[in-house]
Amino acid sequence: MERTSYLDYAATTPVDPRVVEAMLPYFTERFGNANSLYALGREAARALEDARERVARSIDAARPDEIIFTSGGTESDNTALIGLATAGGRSSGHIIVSAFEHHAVLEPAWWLGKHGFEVTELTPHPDGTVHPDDLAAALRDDTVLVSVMHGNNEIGTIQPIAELAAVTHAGGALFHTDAAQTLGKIEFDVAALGVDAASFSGHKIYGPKGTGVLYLKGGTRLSTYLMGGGQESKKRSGTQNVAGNIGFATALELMDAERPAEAPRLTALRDRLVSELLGEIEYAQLNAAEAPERLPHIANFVIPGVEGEAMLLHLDAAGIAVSTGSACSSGSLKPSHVLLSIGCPVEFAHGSLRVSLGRFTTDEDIDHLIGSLAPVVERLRSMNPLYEKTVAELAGTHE
Amino acid sequence: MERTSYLDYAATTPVDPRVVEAMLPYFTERFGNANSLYALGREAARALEDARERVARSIDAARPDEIIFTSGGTESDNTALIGLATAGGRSSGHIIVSAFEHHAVLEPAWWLGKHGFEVTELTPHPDGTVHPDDLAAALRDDTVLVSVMHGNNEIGTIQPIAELAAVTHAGGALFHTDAAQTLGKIEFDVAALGVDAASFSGHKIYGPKGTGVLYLKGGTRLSTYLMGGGQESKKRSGTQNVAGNIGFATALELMDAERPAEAPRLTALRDRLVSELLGEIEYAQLNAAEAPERLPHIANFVIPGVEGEAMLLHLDAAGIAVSTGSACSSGSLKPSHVLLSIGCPVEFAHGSLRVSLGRFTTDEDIDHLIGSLAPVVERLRSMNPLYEKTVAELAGTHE
Amino acid sequence: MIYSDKVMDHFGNPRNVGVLEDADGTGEVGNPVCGDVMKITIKVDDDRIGDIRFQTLGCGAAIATSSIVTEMAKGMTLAEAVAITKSQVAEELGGLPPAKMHCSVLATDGLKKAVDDYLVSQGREPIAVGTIAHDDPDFDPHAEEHDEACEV
Amino acid sequence: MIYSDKVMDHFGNPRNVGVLEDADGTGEVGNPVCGDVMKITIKVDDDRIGDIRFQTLGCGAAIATSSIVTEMAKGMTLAEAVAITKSQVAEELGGLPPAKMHCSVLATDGLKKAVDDYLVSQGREPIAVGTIAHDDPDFDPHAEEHDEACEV
Ligand SMILES: Cc1ncc(COP(=O)(O)O)c(C=O)c1O
Ligand SMILES: Cc1ncc(COP(=O)(O)O)c(C=O)c1O
Repeated sequence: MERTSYLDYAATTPVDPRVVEAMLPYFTERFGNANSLYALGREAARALEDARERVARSIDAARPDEIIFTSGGTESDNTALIGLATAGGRSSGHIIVSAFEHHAVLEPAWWLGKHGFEVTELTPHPDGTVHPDDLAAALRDDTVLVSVMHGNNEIGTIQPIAELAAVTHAGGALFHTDAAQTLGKIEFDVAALGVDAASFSGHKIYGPKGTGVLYLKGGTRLSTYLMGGGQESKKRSGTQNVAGNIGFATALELMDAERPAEAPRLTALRDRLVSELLGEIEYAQLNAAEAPERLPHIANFVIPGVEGEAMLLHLDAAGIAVSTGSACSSGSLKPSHVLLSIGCPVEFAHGSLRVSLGRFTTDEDIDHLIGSLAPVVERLRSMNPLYEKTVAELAGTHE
Repeated sequence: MERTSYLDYAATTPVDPRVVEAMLPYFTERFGNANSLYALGREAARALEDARERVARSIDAARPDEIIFTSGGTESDNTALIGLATAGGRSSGHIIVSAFEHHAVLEPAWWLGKHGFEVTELTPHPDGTVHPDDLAAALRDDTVLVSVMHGNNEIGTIQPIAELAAVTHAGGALFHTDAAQTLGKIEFDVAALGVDAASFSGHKIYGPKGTGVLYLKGGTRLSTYLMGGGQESKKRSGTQNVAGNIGFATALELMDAERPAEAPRLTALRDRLVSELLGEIEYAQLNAAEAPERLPHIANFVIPGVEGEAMLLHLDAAGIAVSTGSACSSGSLKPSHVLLSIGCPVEFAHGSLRVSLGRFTTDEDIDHLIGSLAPVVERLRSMNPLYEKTVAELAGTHE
Repeated sequence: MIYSDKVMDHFGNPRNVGVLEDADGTGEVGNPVCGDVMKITIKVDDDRIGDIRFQTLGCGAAIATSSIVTEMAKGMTLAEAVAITKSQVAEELGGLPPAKMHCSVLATDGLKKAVDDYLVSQGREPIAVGTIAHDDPDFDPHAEEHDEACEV
Repeated sequence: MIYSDKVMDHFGNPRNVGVLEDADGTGEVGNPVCGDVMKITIKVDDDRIGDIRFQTLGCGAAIATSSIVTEMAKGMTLAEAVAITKSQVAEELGGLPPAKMHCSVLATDGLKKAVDDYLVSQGREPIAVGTIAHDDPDFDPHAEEHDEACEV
């Protein structure tokens, strides 16, 4: 295969070599258990606490112990949803999540819905955002927790978290945000946003898979999710992944250091991608095109008359890695719950394309995708028995 | 500092350089998300499934999908206890655990005890084993789950798992074992033991921290603990830690390959340690000395008239890393629940010493410990205002 | 979820793509809301499938199963063609991921419909009616799919 | 949990270890079941602590707080000595991990007991009685300790 272009940074990122470098000594030499009292353990504890402080500094946490190291975005989300809802032994109440959350938030919310809690799913607007007014209307006296993601992983729209958190607090509930896609990509400041809890994932920021962080504002009660030896100030048990957590902190610092140059670079690449793709592919549309704010690195398209997986596999054969916006990139027929939630028709949701850019994306990658996509779409449309009908309908709706 | 001797392999192990080597490509080059359809994702999926097969082979699992990758022993234990007890929506029933389980088992058991279940804690015998007869007597019609650890992490005694599992099955319940300390150290064969579930931890076998496995026998119902994207056949969500899981599998294979030589080597080192330490330190005793079977690498002593942490810190100053058998090596005053459960008097439990050996332990390390321990004990006893009284009592009981 | 080499071959180089202008029978199954639609056209020669073409909107497995079923059917008697099972299709492709097994029904159903369409046009009795999953109001092509990991 | 350098210094090189043979006052607090016991002996000179020695069975913090309290007390008037608080002890050591704060009570209690023992032996009024935590039936030295990680 000639050129390969990785354009799925929202799915995962390579670990930056500088991050690997920072982790390496903690595998073999500085391998102590951070809970052990002797020198090797103290060295590990110091490195762990240093990593915690670096993460706290990056997100402007008030205190290092507001940073809880976890095994990833999923564990952070599960812990936040279930741990906050059931804190202090609470076994009922109302929680609100947006309908286009990641399943790592939706599933625990649904679990709570089956175990004594009531769950409201807030529908985002077609511009891909959750409106504070809608949240205000959904809040109830017994609402205990609201969770709305910061940047959506499929369509890249950014939610007005500060307003949503303020509305939530006015209603007397706690506010959690899943910021797995935003950390490092745009400014993330817990103090400015006013959130009580936030979830992050290492492998989205050029850190290792299997690492994550839950930010939990000091004084917020949480029922522990992983129970045992009482590590992480009794908030998350399990021998700490010292190397991984150092990797997380290092990766985050690199994101912060490079963001001033990287965010505009990615934004420009993305904007060129959007305009060229829409120009090149007949009937293609940008999803949530009216979004007031979007992440620099994600663009999601509907390509009518084409099925997502087939498109993805042909692009793969051309050396291009992208994802279809479908909720289940690998297996399910179900169209993306995110696209459906913003009003995308089901038959179009099956033909979505998510392109996500990152540290190693160049203009050539964009050219590669644009150049390869047109013939793939052409070919798949020519094999689509309904394509003429689809075009007729599109022509109808477009006039 | 001159020589340093790491003698706390039961707390954690260094990652073997061969394991690091195996993981490295999966950080930077083969970084794909194992759930992505394109080539990079398929490569990751293949590596992940290969790791799963290697683990399945090592423990003689019937099928690779009986292996669920987790973030560590703690998550495996939490998932097994809560996931098996509450499978299929069950919200009450009786569970049995041994009193000297790790807190990663005890805490979830106690949590179940507060959420509709009844919990029996089986007291082990002074020889450090849980007797099948006691289990048979404790089983009830409504017992749904029994969890007894394979090798105890403090005193190293091995439980008769095959008998315990058989008794449990005769009573119609499921059997889980925490084998974090035994995997790789002695033969572990799920088929021969007949367990329904077993927990393992990567950092105890020269693999990376933050990795673990839950073995779950095919067909066994489990309610998911970490919920979300549905990875690991919907049994454990969260983007898989491909590098870490490859590290786990590689580490386990190395343990298997080296065990025929390593187990007798460690046993001999340990036996020398025991006899020399008991000869050198007046009134010292080996805990659970009558155990029918013990792990090759763990020995736990009571040193009357000495407090554990103080002993540990003086040994640390001499370059020796050991642990005190106290349940809370770093902070708590509480004496070890393990030692108390086998009948060790509280005042002696405060003065326990766990020595655990591993891959890089040599005769010199044992000499180093023995040579350093006597003056430390001497010094601490001379500072103990009650030492004469203690000796008088010991003399009384020993006659 | 990984496709076999044979699936990838039939997906990347599908055989018998298109529409027969002077088809003797046409079968169309599926629904864009479900994400897959297949249209099959056949020429019948002496009660055998003389020529066959397909068009499919759908995933890799939908296209590959469509392609292989046209290859399998060509030259078969009509009775043989409608007897092709979804497991035979999957087997012929070297297996399908469990989440994709429903796709082989799409292909066999399309073929069955085309055969019956021909028979009915000839004033003969349809032979596949009753065995076409897509005609069953309770048929849910998604039923088997929920065993794969999702969001990335 | 990490001890400060000063704690480690006093633990590794404790000052004033031992028992004064001709002590004017003796204080003993703690309990082997709790894991720490301290015995303090003092010589009193003109209502000041003239000489002082301690013996302690206990963890690093117990030994370090014992050692520093003897240094702090030496030369103080009896009234000053019994007024030493557990926070002063912790502060003098450059801080203690939260789980170990209870150890500083052991040291101040031992000192208070020794002073009162001397006063009572002189037929005078004890001055520390009522402020000794270990004499309070509700006192639980473990109360503050549960904020540290455990098993390794
Ligand atoms: C928005 C969002 N939340 C949560 C997750 C889950 O994170 P992890 O894969 O680290 O478990 C992801 C990524 O998969 C994500 O994009
Ligand atoms: C017996 C036992 N179970 C569980 C654990 C917890 O494993 P992990 O540290 O990987 O969470 C340990 C080690 O800490 C252990 O020794």
